[in-house]
This record gives sequence, C-alpha cells and structure tokens, in this order.
Amino acid sequence: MAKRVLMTGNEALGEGAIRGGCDCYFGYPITPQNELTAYMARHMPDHDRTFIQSESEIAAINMVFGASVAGARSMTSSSSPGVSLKQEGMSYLAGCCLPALIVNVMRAGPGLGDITPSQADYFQATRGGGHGDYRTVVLTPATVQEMHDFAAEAFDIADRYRNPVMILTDGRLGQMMEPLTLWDKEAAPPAKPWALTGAAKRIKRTIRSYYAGRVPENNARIQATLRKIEQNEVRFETYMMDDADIMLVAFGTAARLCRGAVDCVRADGIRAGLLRPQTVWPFPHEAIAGYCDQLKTVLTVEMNAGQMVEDVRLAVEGRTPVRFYGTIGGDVPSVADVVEQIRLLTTGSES
Amino acid sequence: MAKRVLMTGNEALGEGAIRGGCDCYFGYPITPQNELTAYMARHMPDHDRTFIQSESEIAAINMVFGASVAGARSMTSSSSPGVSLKQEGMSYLAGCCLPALIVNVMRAGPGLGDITPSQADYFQATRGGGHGDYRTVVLTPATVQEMHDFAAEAFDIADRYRNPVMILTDGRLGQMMEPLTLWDKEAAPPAKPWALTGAAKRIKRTIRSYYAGRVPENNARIQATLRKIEQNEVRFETYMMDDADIMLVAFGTAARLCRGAVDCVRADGIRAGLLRPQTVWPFPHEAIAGYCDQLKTVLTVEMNAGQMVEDVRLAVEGRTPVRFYGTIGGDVPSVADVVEQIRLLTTGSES
Amino acid sequence: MSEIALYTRPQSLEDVSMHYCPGCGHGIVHKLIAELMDEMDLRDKTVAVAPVGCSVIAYEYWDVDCTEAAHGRAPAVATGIKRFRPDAFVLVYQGDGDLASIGIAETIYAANRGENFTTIFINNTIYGMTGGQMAPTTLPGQVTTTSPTGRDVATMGYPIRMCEIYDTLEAPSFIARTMLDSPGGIRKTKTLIRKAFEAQVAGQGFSVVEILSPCPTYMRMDPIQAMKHIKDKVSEYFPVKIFRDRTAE
Amino acid sequence: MSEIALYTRPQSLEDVSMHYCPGCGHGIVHKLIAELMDEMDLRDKTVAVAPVGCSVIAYEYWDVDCTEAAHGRAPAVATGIKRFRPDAFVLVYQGDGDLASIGIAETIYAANRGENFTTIFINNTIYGMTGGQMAPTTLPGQVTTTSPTGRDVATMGYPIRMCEIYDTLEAPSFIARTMLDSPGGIRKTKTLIRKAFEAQVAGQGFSVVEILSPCPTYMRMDPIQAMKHIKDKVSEYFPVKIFRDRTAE
Amino acid sequence: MAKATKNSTRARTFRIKIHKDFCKGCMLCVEYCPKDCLAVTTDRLNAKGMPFTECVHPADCVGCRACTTVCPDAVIELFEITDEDTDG
Amino acid sequence: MAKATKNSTRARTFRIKIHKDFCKGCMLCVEYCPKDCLAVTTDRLNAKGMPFTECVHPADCVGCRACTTVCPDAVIELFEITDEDTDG
Amino acid sequence: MSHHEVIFSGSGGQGLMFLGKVLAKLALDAYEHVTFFPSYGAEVRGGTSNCQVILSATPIASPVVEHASAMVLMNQPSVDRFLPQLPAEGMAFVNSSLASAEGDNVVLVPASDIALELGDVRAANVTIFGTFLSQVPIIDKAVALAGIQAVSKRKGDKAVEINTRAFERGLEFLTAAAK
Amino acid sequence: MSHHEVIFSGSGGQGLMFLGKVLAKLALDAYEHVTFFPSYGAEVRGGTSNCQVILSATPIASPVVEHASAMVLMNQPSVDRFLPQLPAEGMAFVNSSLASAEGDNVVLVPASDIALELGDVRAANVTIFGTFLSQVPIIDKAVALAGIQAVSKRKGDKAVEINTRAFERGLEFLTAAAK
Ligand SMILES: Cc1ncc(C[n+]2csc(CCOP(=O)(O)OP(=O)(O)O)c2C)c(N)n1
Ligand SMILES: Cc1ncc(C[n+]2csc(CCOP(=O)(O)OP(=O)(O)O)c2C)c(N)n1
Ligand code: SF4
Ligand code: SF4
Ligand code: SF4
Ligand code: SF4
Ligand code: SF4
Ligand code: SF4
Ligand SMILES: [Mg+2]
Ligand SMILES: [Mg+2]
Repeated sequence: MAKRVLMTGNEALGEGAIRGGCDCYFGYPITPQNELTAYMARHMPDHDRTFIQSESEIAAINMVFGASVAGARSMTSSSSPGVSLKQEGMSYLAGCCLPALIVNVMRAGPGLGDITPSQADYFQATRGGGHGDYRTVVLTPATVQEMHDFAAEAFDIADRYRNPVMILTDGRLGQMMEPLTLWDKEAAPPAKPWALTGAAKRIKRTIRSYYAGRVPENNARIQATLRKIEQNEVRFETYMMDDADIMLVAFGTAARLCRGAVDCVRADGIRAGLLRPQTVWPFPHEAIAGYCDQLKTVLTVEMNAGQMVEDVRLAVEGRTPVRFYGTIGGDVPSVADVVEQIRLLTTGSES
Repeated sequence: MAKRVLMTGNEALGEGAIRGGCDCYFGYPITPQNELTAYMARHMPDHDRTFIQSESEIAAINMVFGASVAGARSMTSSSSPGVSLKQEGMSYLAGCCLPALIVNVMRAGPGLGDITPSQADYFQATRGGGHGDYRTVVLTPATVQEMHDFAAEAFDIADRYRNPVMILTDGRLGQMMEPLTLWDKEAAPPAKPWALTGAAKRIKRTIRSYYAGRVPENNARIQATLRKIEQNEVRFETYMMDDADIMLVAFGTAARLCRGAVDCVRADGIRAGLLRPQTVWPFPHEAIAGYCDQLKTVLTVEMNAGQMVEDVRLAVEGRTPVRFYGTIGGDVPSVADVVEQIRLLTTGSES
Repeated sequence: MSEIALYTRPQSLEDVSMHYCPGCGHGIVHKLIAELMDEMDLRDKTVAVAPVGCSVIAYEYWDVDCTEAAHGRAPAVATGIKRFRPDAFVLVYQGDGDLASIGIAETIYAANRGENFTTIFINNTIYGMTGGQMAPTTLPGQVTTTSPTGRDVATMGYPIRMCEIYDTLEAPSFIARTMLDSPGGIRKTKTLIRKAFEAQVAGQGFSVVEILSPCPTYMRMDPIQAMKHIKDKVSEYFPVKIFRDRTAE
Repeated sequence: MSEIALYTRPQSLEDVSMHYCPGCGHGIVHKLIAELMDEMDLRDKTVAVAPVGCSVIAYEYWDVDCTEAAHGRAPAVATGIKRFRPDAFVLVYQGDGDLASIGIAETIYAANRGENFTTIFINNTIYGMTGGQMAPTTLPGQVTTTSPTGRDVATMGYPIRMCEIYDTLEAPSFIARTMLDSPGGIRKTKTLIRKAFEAQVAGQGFSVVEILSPCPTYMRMDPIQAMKHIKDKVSEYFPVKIFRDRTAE
Repeated sequence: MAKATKNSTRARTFRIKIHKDFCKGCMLCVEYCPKDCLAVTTDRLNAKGMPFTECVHPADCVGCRACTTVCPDAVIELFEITDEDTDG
Repeated sequence: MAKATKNSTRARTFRIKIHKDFCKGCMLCVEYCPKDCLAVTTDRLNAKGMPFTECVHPADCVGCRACTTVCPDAVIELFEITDEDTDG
Repeated sequence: MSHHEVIFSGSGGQGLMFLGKVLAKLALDAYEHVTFFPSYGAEVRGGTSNCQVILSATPIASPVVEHASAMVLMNQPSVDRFLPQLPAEGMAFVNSSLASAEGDNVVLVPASDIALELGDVRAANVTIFGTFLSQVPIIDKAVALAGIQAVSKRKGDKAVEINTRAFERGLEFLTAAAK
Repeated sequence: MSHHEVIFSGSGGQGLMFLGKVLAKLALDAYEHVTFFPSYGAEVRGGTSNCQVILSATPIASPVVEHASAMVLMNQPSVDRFLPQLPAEGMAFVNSSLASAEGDNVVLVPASDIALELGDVRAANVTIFGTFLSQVPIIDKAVALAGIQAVSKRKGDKAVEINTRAFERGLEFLTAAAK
C-alpha cells in the first residue's frame, strides 16, 4: 500500500484538485472551508498555477468561467451562502457548456445560519439552484480519501461532458483529519478544440448561451449531454445489502453514521443495509428501485428537513414504504440516534 | 360586474401589488419584466411610496429585506438570471422569518438564454434555490386577472406566515394584455410586533437567522410554519375533471394551452381534464392523488425539460402512469401541439 | 462625602461581556457608539444593522433594535429601513471585508444616493471572523492565511482606500477617516462619529467614518503593539483626515 | 490610372450588418476597435469578452475569439482568461449599466489588481438593451422609463463618474475619458484606445477608456442631435480627459 | 508603394464607395461632410428597408475622411484616384 | 448640581471601579495610564478564566480617563470623590 | 361568430401596436375574453413589429394567433412572414403603397398613399383599419371611430381631424373603389 | 483493544490540537482507521478548544467521540464540559495545576507545575501526554517520543530538550508518585 498521510478533508480536497490538474483556483473566505482556500493560497503558486482571492463569490465563479473559457481546469469553493451567490454563474457555466469544479462545504442555513455541518443544500445542488434547465454532476464524498479522489477526478468528468461538476460536502468532513493515499496518476486534460486561445490560423470561436432564436437548440444539446451523464456517471456503494430487508439511504457524513448504525443493529440480528450515493445527480434511481422487492422499509437519513428523500421516493414509486429521519439547522445525528430510528422502524412504531 | 380594464400582465401585477398595500418596490431592469418596474416607477410616487431602481438584483433583494425588517410590505421583481442572484437574499428572508414578495417573470435559460417565455425555474422556485431548509410560497397565475389578484393577496399570505412569497410567471403572461377587474378591497396589513421601529418604550428587538447554538430551534420554527402553509395554502383549479380518465397537469401559460387542448379533444370524445396548480409550493399533492383511481394517464405539460413532473410523480406514487410533454429553451407549445400529445397517449403510442 | 461619576458604562451597552479578543477595536467602537446613543438620546429611535464579520452579533451588545444583514449588504438593508422609516436613526456597522470587498457596490451606491444613514466602517486590515485572510485593506507585504508570503501588490492589488472613493461622489455629507491608536485617537474618533450622527439627524444624507482599528489576533501582535502599528504603519497608507464635512453648512 | 485605398472596411470587422439603431455609438466603437486590431496586428491573439447590453452579440461583429459574460461580470471573466493565458490580448467591452451599476465591484477590483487587460467602456447614459431605463450615468433631470419625471438626484443619486473612481486606485496604467461628439472626437477616441491597447501589450496592467457615446433611441434625439448632446451636456458632467497615462513611462 | 503627393497642387480626386445595404440612413455622414457631397435617399430603400447614403457630388470630395470616420456602420470606403501606377 | 471645582488647588481624589469579570487582561489601560495606577493580575483569573486589571495605586489617579477611554470592554468606571454633598 | 384572431404587423413606426390596443380596448364591452399580445425580443430593435388580438366568448388558451381570422400587413416583411399562414377563411389587408401581395382573400389598400394625401403618412394605420372594419365588422364602426378620436386627442385637434378622415376614407375605400 | 476514542480539551494556547494531531499521525502505522476532529465554531474565539481522536481497526462512523476511552482535560471548563460524559471504563487525565476533579478513573497530574519547573509552562501538554500514554498505551511510547521530538525541532533544540524531559516526567509520574 502506498504511503498514507493525514490531512483534513478540506486540504485533501485541495491537494486532490492540484493533482487532478487544477490550473486556476478562485475563492472567497467562508467557514467551514477556509482551510481549502488557505491550502490553495500556499500551494498553487508552488506549481506556477493561479490562485486569486476574489472580491466576492460572484467574482470567483465568473473568474472560473473565464479561466474555463480559456481552456483551464478551474475551480472555486465556498459554503452555503456563498454558493447561493454563485447560482447565476453556475447557470452560465452550464448554459455555455463549460467544465468547472465547484465545491460546497455546506453549513447550516437558511440565511446566515451557523457554521455547523449540514446537508440542506441538496436541492440547490441537484435541481439547479440557478435558472433554466441544467444539472450539475454532484459528487458526495464520505471520507477524506474520497474528498481527495473525487476532487482529482472531477476535472475529468467536467471536461468529458463540458458540464460543471460539484463536490457537495460539509464542515465535518472538511475539517476532520483522516489518513489517505495521495492520487498519483498524471492529470491528462483532453484537447479543448472549443477553448478561446486567440484565433491565429483558424476561424474565430465564440462561447455563448445566447443564440437569437436558437436557444432551444442549445438546450437540446445540453439535455442530450445530461442524458449521457445519467447513463454513465451514477456512482454509489452498498454495504450489507445482500440480505437486507431495511435499506438505509444516506450520503456523506450521514452515510458514515448510517454505516456505523448498520453495524450496531446487525449485531442484534436486524437485517439492515446501506446504499450510499456517491453521486446525487445523477442519482442511483435504478439501483434503489432494484432493491425494492427484497425490502420492508427504506429509511433515508439526512442532515436536513427531507430533501434527498424525494429522489428516493421517485426511485421507489410507492413499492416500499419510505421513511425519513433528519436533523436540521446544523445538528448532526449520532450513531445512536440512527440506531434508535432503525429500532423504531423494525419494532413497528415509526418516526 | 365591476368595470373591466385592459392591462398587460406585468402592469396588472404592479397595480395589484400597489392595491395590496406594497409600501416599497426595489428592482433592477431585466426583460421581460421591465413594464412592471416602469409601472412602479410611475405609480409608487403617486401614493407616496418608495420606488428605487437599485444598483443590482442583489441590492434590490436586500433592500426588500431592510424594508421588511422595518415593517413594510416590500417587493422586488426580476427575471431568471436576476432571480438567481437573489437566492442568497431569499434564504436570508426565509431564515429571518420576513414577509416579502418576489416576482420572477421567467425567461429561457440556462445562462443568458433568451427573453422568450419559459417555466424552467420551477425547481429553483419550489425547492429553494438558496441554501438551507426553507420554502417560498409560489403562486402561479394563468391570467392577467390572476397576475393582479395574486399580487394583491401575496402580501397577506407573506404577513400571515412571516415567510417570503413568490409569483412565478413568464414573459408571455407578463407582456400580454387581458381585461381584468381591479382589486377593490382595502389593504389591511396586520400589526407587526416584531418589526424594528426604534425601541422607544419597549425592550429592543433583534432580527436574525444566526443564533449561536440555537439555529436548530430557529429551523424547527420555520419547519412548523411550512407545515401550516402546506395545510392552508394549497390552491388549484380543475377543469372537466369529473369524468376525466386522462388528467393534464400544468400551470401558468402551459395551463392555458392545456385548457384549450382539453376543449379540442373533448369535442372528439376524449375524456381529458385539467388540474392547474395555482400554488406550486405548497403543491396540490393530495388533490392529484385523489384522482388517481379514475385515471388511465396523467400528462404533465411544462415549458421546461421536466420539473413539476417530479411533484406529480411524488403525488401519484406509481398508481397511474405519469407522462411528460415539454418544450425547452423558450419554445412555447401551441394548443395543437398539446392536442397531438393527448391523441398520442390515447391511441397508445406515447411520447 | 459623595461621588461624582466621571465615567460609567454606557446605558446603551448591554451588561454582558463581549466575545471579542483582548484589545479588539470592535469593543472600543461599540462602547463609543453606546456612549453617543446615550449622549445624543438616540437609543429609542435607532435601528442598527449588524454586518457579517467578528461583529456579527453586535445586536447582543447594543440595547437597540438591530437586524442581521447578509455579508456586505448592510447598506442595502439600511436603505430599505430608512426609506420606510425616515424618522428612525439608522446605524450601519461594517468591517473591511464586508464593506470594501463583497459589499463595495452597495456602499458606493448608498453613498451615491445620499441615503440618510451613518456607516461606521471598521478597517482592521484583515478578515477577522473567518480566521485572518487577506482583506481589501491588508497592507502590502502583510502576511495572512491567503497571502502567506505577504500581500504581493503585483498579483493581489493594492489596499483599497474607501474614503477616497466616497470622496469622488457628490452626495455624501460627511466622510472621515480616524484611528484607534491611543486614548487621544479614540477621543478624536468619538468626535467624528458624533459629527456623522449629527449629519444624519440633520437629514444631510450619507455619512461615514472609517476607523483604523486593531485586530491584535490577526495582526499577530499584542494589543499594545497593535495600537502602535495602527499609527506607525496603517495610517501611513490610509491617511487620517476629514475628507468632507457638510455639518457646518 | 489607379486607386489608393484611404479607408476600407476593417478586416477584423465581419462583413455583416450590425443590429444597432441608426447612429448608435456602439457601431462607431466596434469599427475603431476592428481598425486597431488590424493596425496593431492583434486579431490573432485576441480573446474578447462581450457584455450584456445592446452590444451583447459583439462577437458576431468582430472576427476574433469572444465569449459571453454574465451581466456586469466581464472583468472577472477577463481576469480568469488573462491569468491562464497571459499572452492573449484580452479585450473587455462594457456598457454603463453593465460596468458601473451591477458590475462596479468587478471592474474596481480588476482595476485594483492591475489585471493586464483593456476595458472599453461605452457610457451612453442609459440602459439601451432593456428599453431605456435609468443608468448610473444618466444625467440629472434626464427622462427614462424608470425616472419618468427626470432623474431626481435627491432620491436617485448623482451620475457616477467611473474614471474618477479608477483614479483613486494605484494599479491602473491608463485611464481616459473621451467622447463621440464629432469626427474629431472619434479620431481622438481611436488614439486613446490605441494607447490603452499599447499599455496592455507592454504588460503595464489595467487600462480603460470611457467613451461618451450616443444612444439616439433612448436619448430621444436624432443621431445628429445625439452627437451634439454628448458635447453640450454629457461632457459637461463627465469631463473628457486623460486621467492617467503610464504608457510613456 | 506609390503615394499621392501631399503637396501636389493639382486637384486630387477621390472615390467614395458605399456598402448601401449596411447603411441605416442616420445622416451623420451627410451632416459632417464639409463639402456636402453626400445625401440620403428619400425615395428608395435598401435591402434592410432603410433609406441610404449616396455620393451625390463626388467631384467635390476632398478626401477628408469625416464620413468614413463618423459612420457607425462602416458603410463608406474612400479611395484616391491617381494617374500613377501602383505596384500591387 | 454640585461640581468639583476645576481650579481648586486641593488634590482631587478619584475612585476606579473595575467590572473585573468583563476584563480580558489586554493591558491597554495599564499601558496608557500616565500614573501607573493599574496592573493586570499574574496570579489570579476572573470568571472568564482571564487575568484582569486592578487599581494598584488608587491614590495616584489623576482622573485623566485614559483608562476608561482605551478599554475595549468598558471594564473601568471612574468617580471623583468630593467632600461636598450632591443633591440627588 | 364569437371568436376572432387578428394579426397587425408592420415596421416599428407604423402604429400597429396602437391599432391592436385600440381594437382590444374597444372590444371589452362586446367580448368576455380579449387578449392583446405584442411581439418582442430580438425583433424590437429595427425590423418588423407585430401584435396579435384575439376576441372570444370563451377563455382564450393562447394569445398567440394559431388560426388568423384577419391580418393587417403594413410592409413587405410582414406580408412575407404572415401571409403564408393565412387560413382559407381569413382575410388579409395589405398596405399596397409599400408591399405587394396576391390572393383571393387579400385586400390591397394603398394606405400610405391615402394618408400622405390626407397630410400625414402616419395615418396609414387608421386608414387601413377602416377598410379592415368595413369587411370584418368585429366591433362597431362608430365605437371604433370614437375610440380613435379619443386617443388621437392627446396629439391635438389636427390629429383628430386627420385620423377621422383617414378612418372614413378607409371604411369607404372598397365601396369607393368598386364604384 | 482495537478501538480508542480520545478527547483532548483545554484553553486556546495549551497545545491540545498539537497533541491530538501528533497522536493521530503516529497512529497511522498501527491503525487502519484514524480520525482527528477539531472543535470549531463559536468556540474558537476564546474559551475552550478541544479535539477528538479515534483509532480503530474498522471504519469510523463518526469522528465525534460517542464513547470516550480516555480524556485529557487541561482546564476547569474542559473538566466541567467533558468529565460527566466519561464512561465507566474510560480514564480522564486532568491537569490538576489548573483544575480539580474527582472520580475513580480520574488521574490528576499537576502538568502545568511540572512544566513550569522544567522551564516552560507550554510543555504541560507533553507532560500530561506522557502520563496518558503510560496508562493508555495505544501507541508505542518510543514512537511517541520520537514524534514529539521531530515536531519540536522546528522550535529549536531547547524545545526538543524540554519536551523530551516533560514527556519522560509525565511517563514516570504515576510510578514516581506511587513510590
Ligand atoms: C456570502 C458570504 N461570504 C462569506 C462569508 C464568510 N465571512 C464571514 S465574516 C467575513 C469577513 C469578515 O471580515 P471583515 O468584514 O473585515 O470583519 P472583521 O471580522 O475583520 O471585523 C467573511 C468573508 C459569509 N458569511 N457570507
Ligand atoms: C443579472 C441580469 N440583470 C439584468 C439583466 C438585463 N439587462 C440586460 S442589458 C442591461 C443593461 C444594459 O445597459 P448598458 O450596460 O448601459 O448597455 P447598453 O445597452 O446601454 O449598451 C440589463 C439590465 C440581465 N441580462 N442580467
Ligand atoms: S479576530 Fe480581530 S477583529 Fe475579530 S474579535 Fe479578534 S481581535 Fe477583534
Ligand atoms: S438602444 Fe441605444 S445603445 Fe442600443 S442599439 Fe439603439 S442606439 Fe445603440
Ligand atoms: S471624404 Fe470628406 S469630403 Fe469626401 S465625402 Fe467624405 S466627408 Fe465629404
Ligand atoms: S453615416 Fe453611415 S449609416 Fe449613417 S447615413 Fe451615412 S453611410 Fe449611412
Ligand atoms: S483615570 Fe487616568 S490616571 Fe486614573 S487610572 Fe485611569 S488612566 Fe490612570
Ligand atoms: S483595558 Fe480593559 S480589558 Fe484591557 S486590561 Fe484594562 S480593564 Fe481589562
Ligand atoms: Mg476586518
Ligand atoms: Mg448604456
């Protein structure tokens, strides 16, 4: 096994992005992702790459847009209120078919809320918080290793489809340290025959989402790409699902807790299992649907008031009861809390 | 019948807001809602009320926030890209439990897109495009009369629940003229014992979404309000549903077209009906579910790539096949297009 | 025998301990504002707007009506308040990240419209709340977590001088920069805040006082050094002066 | 017998009719830019950024690589482009609503960082594209759809003078205001744009030319009157001059 | 390359070429031509459906370039007619 | 209301009152007291767990208010002790 | 007939929006449902502009005309764009001063010439509107004239006079021509 | 035992984060799974700060300690906050120079006093860490010492020396006390 190092999730993500070939990072301070910005401030210059602390989140996402236009692998990171400010820019990235990486280290909202961990930006991330028909590929790491790996891979996905990719995580994963093995592949960005480089020896190129009278065409092109992504990029992991009759569905921090809870209740003979989406868009609808026959219940666990549970319901379509357990406003359930929920379900009285 | 006047949807909306007691309007130009801003510029000063053309959409939503803090009935309007910029501010309004009216006269996205009519901001409007767990009441007028009436009523709803309300419409409804009867009730804003007025003769008040360690409490309060809204404020209209075995679900401009299509196919003996949500959050889940038994198919028609259809599926939960017909990027279906879709469904070959 | 009170804790300051670090300029300015609220009888009609920054919970310290505002948007929020309640005394309190970076548009535009409220601008050359990142006002060469080898003006730009920008606008009635470098500087600061408040009370439109202020924690100095640093280094780049004063007119 | 071409349509201008209204200043400046691209041999390395405004489809008129940008954000987009491609010639074209209202933060910050690109700023005192609303630069008293009784400076503020704001910053290398008031003014404008381009080519950092420009449609005048109005009224409020010129240094 | 000699006392002759379908009849060239060489049609429209400029007094043109400078649509091109041969 | 007479030649006496639990031991008052009346504890902590100011030489205080002015936490109050009666 | 769909199209300055609005407004008493829909978008700056008016006894699904009962086309681009969509039972009124068109249900009216003759070319719209109403009597002619006069009043007595004569010339145009 | 959950808590300057990170880092070879979790949020400015380290053979569900095996508590607020959560089978190491605590499984170490005696009060953390490892040998002592020395080196030879002695004094503290 390669040497393991200990890093915070935020720093591991930053290092992953650098190894994934990130050319330009633009960001504005906000807790709980400041370690990521600081990491990039320290390390991007070492690699002769661009780091800018921008004047605002809006400037950052539009700098990302510009760098991407020019062919760079570019990224920004922020946390919930800052990501809300980026919604127009994200819609422009999607509308102009530009690859980019956006990181949301979620905190409690709405409003200023608190800097405590949360998963309450799920809808915003998966449904396009910006205007218009678009989607962002949304990766949801659950370990520091995945923070690192997903960041490195995100650029490949973004470039492959010319579509923005988001990493959706929270302050607990961002600020905890865990061992990880560093990515050691060579970043290999594809040629970008659409990028703006100056039109020497060729006809000019234009990057735009506005085409008088031809916006439906542009939309159709985007929709076709999204269908491809849905086919190819769904990622998830299952745990103890072979004989499970109760399936937990959870992502990120909540999924870790659920895994712990599955271990606990298995010890008591409860046949619980876990399906952990690693992408929440595209969402593992089919995988979930595939388990319906063997299940008595589905329990969705989220650190929000019930968001991903809609995707679970859309997957299950009434074939199995779908229950929800969530904590709001920055509270994080303990493993014991989840265990209790499972027990309640399996003994009949439900939450 | 009271005297009817002819107005554009945008102007009728503005006049409705004024009659509903709008104290302050803040906006930034964007097509296709400029007639509304211009109307307010002309008429708010007549009533000694505040009109400001702000420096940006972000400034506008935060001015709305300030006026609401001070106890005013305040509003802003914009169109898709501008509404994306307001997402942080909307989350703050919701997090601070402040009433306000936000109007989105949707246009084609993503990105700059086009100024043609669209319904592609449905997810953003209904799922909270901003960060955190919140919802906005979303009214979806289908006539110029409703543009007017909903604007007038929106302030009452917002004040009743201390929650922002959105009117979600499009450029076709905004720019067409239709006759309407003007609202003639006296606006009666409730007392606002929470508003900031200067603390003379009382203890001070604070408006905030941040409470160190007590954000979960604040979230719970918001969630409780949202449950109340779900109970009390669902609005919809049905047409020809008594004996229908195919139900169209559509809102706004698309719903008008569907109504026309229902008339057409009824002439041929096809038993089609229409359910038209007038609020898309809260969504008429129960009403839709209630029809499932009598239906062979549900056809959702939207001017987007398929957004409200998720809510319809969540309501139907697999009991009836749910089909979708949509146009993207600013295309608007004709009545004939919808008729064709119904015919395809009823003759077996589906879209 | 009896006692005459020469200085007591201001009434408008809540009787709680503030969360600021030892020697933080926010505390000093909070106190001055509370003193002026008492002296000018403003408490009862004040509506304050707190920023997002270390002073985010200023509402826990002043005994006045107060609202939160999104990061940088306090001037827009104050505009909404003041337009609806022209008789209220509206106080906006902002840090340098809040006012000069993310919120630069809102403050310039409120100033340009001559909105009749007062902005107290705490320039501590750093983002305090988020842990010491570079601010728009960070000095050349100053080390922060996002300028780890010191602010390099060639790639990160120069410190922004807000008063000089306000001074290009027609509408503002009072624009001054002052510093918390000593008891004398603090007294002077209070005089200028008073003038800014008077401008608002007289309906003269936008007034602003920029206060060069110590953040011992992220200036990486003890509180005494930080105060001296304000005078020696910070005020060198940011000249302390009254840029405009229409209160006399 | 033979002919010498004294003026022909610039190569870098596409051979299509522009959608601007008769007499619009955008057309004039597009042409000047295209002429300079030809003369300075810039076409091959140019990456342009179009604004949101009447000139939103500038990319259909210049024969260069060009991208869209969200309303007001062109300077941020240009920053991203130029940092990744320092050898590109980056041209930002913005209207007064785009640059001075919604986008004021981005332009000030790009200028302050001394980003090495050139901004051409079309100040026509109006929001053209959206149908004639008040711009930050609309003159006092000027009638627009959102100032139907004329801009009232007491509630709507004064026209913003961007060059004066840029001039408070350290980094910009070239700042000038000029006007399209006559063939002479147009020639002068071209000279200044050339200087701004030269500043970028020499790596001197942010350069900007503000151009007082006719919008006959929403100035509610015929094109000839509009040009005269620029000289008589617009330039009275916005002094035409070179604020800074480091190209000589 | 041959040049028109600036200090030639001989009257110089110029040719104005108009891309008539780009013209929008804004009248700016007409206004600023010091020699009143140009006029906008009142009886005919171009392909855009707009009146357009014509050079009605070509002989009067002094090649001052006011028209080419002021035209927002780059409609007008200007040539000098010389007796000399140009090489290429 | 009675006032301490400014031009009295008699030495004036002052009392410093310290809200010790608000003090953070920042030393600013100590630094700026011209008479070195104040000192911060080195052996005791207040309820916040921080060292705090004490008036160690009360008699030397000249009532200059440097300490009350500079203190970021409004910890220090200052009173003048007079022989006269005050009415209310 | 209780359902009419009318398209008015021409160049920017020809006053088509004016006609559409007048028609829609005057129809308020006679029709339960009325819509007026302006063209907008990229077309606004230069080129043609059009508006569409629908009058109906039943709710109007789309304000965009799908089956025109009549068209008023004031210039060639308008003819080129809309005439092909004219249903067999519809009628088109074409300003023959500026455009040419053919067809059984096409009425040619030299509206600009007539208006010029009356002293103001801008009255071409009112002229052709007269002819239109003479053939497609969807609102009362007297009401229409009164309405046009009321709106013209803002522009002064002279405008009222010219528009009145233009409307009457238009109304009589076909009868006069037939004579 | 293959699962350990440790809480380190004290005031800002007491070097608790340092201890937690050293432990987590040194445990990398011996444990497949390791988490280190700092407290953050409102607590950061003043007051207590804490970090939590979990070492395990199996995946760690939550980096937040639910069943502490051990606690190192450096001041009174830390004792007040965490000691009540100590399970019966856990052990707490309390800096008795600054805090008092009682209980069967509480070990009192006058760490600040010892460190002061050694010449630098800041070595209190390393001192108590020694005692902790003497009782809860979750990582090898020699490895721990070497690790501390390596990190101390950045602060100079003097720091290495003091920390070495502090660690040893801590390690021996209970045996010495028992004597
Ligand atoms: C939209 C948004 N972006 C970023 C933040 C994070 N944030 C909180 S305070 C702050 C900066 C504070 O700096 P300053 O205004 O100088 O105040 P100080 O703490 O120095 O007093 C930032 C960036 C936020 N809360 N919201
Ligand atoms: C976020 C956003 N807000 C508003 C608009 C609408 N909009 C388009 S152009 C424009 C202003 C154009 O004015 P200016 O920049 O002065 O350019 P001009 O048309 O005068 O050349 C506005 C407000 C938009 N497209 N996006
Ligand atoms: S970090 Fe700086 S500004 Fe914030 S409270 Fe501490 S000293 Fe004050
Ligand atoms: S509206 Fe004004 S700026 Fe826009 S194209 Fe027309 S004249 Fe030019
Ligand atoms: S070149 Fe001069 S003289 Fe000749 S047509 Fe043009 S403006 Fe007139
Ligand atoms: S200036 Fe150009 S567009 Fe205008 S009339 Fe003359 S040739 Fe035509
Ligand atoms: S009042 Fe002056 S002399 Fe007295 S303690 Fe305070 S600083 Fe010292
Ligand atoms: S200045 Fe105030 S907080 Fe600082 S040591 Fe003195 S009394 Fe304490
Ligand atoms: Mg600061
Ligand atoms: Mg403009």
